[in-house]
Amino acid sequence: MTDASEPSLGALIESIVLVAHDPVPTELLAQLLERPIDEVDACCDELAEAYRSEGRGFELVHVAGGVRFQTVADHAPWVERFLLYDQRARLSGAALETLAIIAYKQPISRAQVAAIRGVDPDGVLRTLQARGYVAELGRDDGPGQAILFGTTPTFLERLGLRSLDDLPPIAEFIPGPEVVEALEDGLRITPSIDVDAPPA
Amino acid sequence: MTDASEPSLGALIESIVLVAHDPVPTELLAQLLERPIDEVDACCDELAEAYRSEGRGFELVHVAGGVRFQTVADHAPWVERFLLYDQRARLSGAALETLAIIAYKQPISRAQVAAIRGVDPDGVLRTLQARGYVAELGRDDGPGQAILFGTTPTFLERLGLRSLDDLPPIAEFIPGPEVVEALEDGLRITPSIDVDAPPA
Amino acid sequence: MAVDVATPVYEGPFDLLLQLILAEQVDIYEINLVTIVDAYLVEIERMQQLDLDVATGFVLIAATLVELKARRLLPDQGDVDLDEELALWEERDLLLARLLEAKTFKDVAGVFATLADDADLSFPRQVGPDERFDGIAPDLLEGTSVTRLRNAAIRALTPPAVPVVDLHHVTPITVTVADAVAELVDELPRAGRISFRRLTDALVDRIEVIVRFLAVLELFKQGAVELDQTERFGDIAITWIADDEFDRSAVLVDTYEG
Repeated sequence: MTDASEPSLGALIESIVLVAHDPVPTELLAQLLERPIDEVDACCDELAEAYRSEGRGFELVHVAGGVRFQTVADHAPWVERFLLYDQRARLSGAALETLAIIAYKQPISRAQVAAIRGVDPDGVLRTLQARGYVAELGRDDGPGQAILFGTTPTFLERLGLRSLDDLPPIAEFIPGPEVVEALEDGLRITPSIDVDAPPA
Repeated sequence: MTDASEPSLGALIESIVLVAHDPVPTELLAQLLERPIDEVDACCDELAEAYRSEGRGFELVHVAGGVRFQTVADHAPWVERFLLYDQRARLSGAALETLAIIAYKQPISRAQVAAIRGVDPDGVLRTLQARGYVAELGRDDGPGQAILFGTTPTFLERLGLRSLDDLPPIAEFIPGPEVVEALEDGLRITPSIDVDAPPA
Repeated sequence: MAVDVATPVYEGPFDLLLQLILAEQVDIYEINLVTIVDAYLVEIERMQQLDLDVATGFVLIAATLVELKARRLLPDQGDVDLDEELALWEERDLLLARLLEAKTFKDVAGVFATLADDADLSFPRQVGPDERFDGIAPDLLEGTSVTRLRNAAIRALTPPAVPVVDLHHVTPITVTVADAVAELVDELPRAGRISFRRLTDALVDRIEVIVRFLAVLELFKQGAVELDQTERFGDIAITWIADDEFDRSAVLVDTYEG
């Protein structure tokens, strides 16, 4: 498959990704291996496909802006048995909701998160920062100079996303007419006997 | 190559060895995967041969009483270029956490580190010692006379600290186990409406 | 009928309102407003230190709720001030928009949970280079800040949370008599003899107590328990009398609807 004097691009990519702690951007691979990025991208896809078709126990995936090796999902029970513990604590509902707001609205201040969630997110934000899912991006120009938060590459890794562009469009989540109707009904101004239509 | 419902032995070995920080003894693999050790040994040889013949950038080698993935020797120049270039070449998350535990809790034994991290820190401890960040401080007075570890002057120097007293305090951030759950769950409010709780 | 707010866990007034209106299908007229206003007050107190604007917005929303409810309870007076009426509509729309936004992100959180669970099944390789490359990066701490070390210590030293089944995104499960029977068949043999009051004192919802009572009667009918009530309206003692061979699946329960 490969000439001894000239290693194949795929084999070189394999070597580099194997020793990396974090996902390796394909731009970096292209630069280090002095090949066009398109070629590197295509080669990564070929490798991933080869591992899949050969039924390997590992896969090459794009995540958090780079490529990395990871175990195939089906093997989770055996890998967990080997690692003996669950490295990744599950995220609580509060943490997930806060992450959801920050992911779509970043950069965003604590007060803005509070206004959307209806609760002060201080404790959750600190947990998310300590876990490395959220980081301070800077400060607001406004008078209060509030700290602005955003998500990190660790967040993308945690969710297995390639980039923030991979997030489903927020429009998909806007509640449907039945929810709007239920809420409108729940917050009716007039008694139920009245059939007043709400103003346009 | 493999039935979807029953992963092949080779693929399972690949998964486990991929995430292992230290060479994995084939006895351990045999035990975890509930297969005879001869079969596991033969399978490892097959995998190694397959990678060789396919011209992969990694190889499966027997080293220090176990098997591990490593880059093929021919690729060393490229791997080195990556490691030199990669600004993120640094301690892995696991190593950094172990170092942090030792920094804040020294003197501390291997068993104590293991109890906190939930995994055997052997491999990581060796790396930290080899790098000169951690050293043996002495032995515990207790019955086991466990070796106690602590950080070195090199560690302080690299982090730009004058002394261990300069480490930022963490006590305020480490909650007791009873409040961790509450913290994780955010600031949930439990309604105080049990005005007529039934008598015990 | 006033609805008792007995949701065991909710997070702040938006969450509470959403749960009540969407999950329980009630309207503001039926809601016990005191609980909701209390939830607002708790949050307002917290938020005052955070941002006065946010806190003010909350006061406004609480006031809107009170106004909405008052309007529902009072008969139509006929002579409504048009300005006031419009202001109320405006406030109501604002509250509606807030709730819709909160609901949107709640649904996103559900998708995030699925993504995270899927991602959990794959373990990344984070081993790094082997010792042959030790000479390349003599200082692995280069670029590591003290803050990064501190955060690593916090991560490592924070005791793991007790795993909880997070039902946050699940609509409350309706308690069925069949479920209660299954619970009792598990619980009663261990307890031996137990009073009905003790058996139900952890329950919050009256409906749950009633369902348990029906389940006990069901087991009595099957001959699995003996009931003993020493005085009228007194506590009922329940004794498990079935043997180990008691066939749980044999307890077929009619589904009580409504």
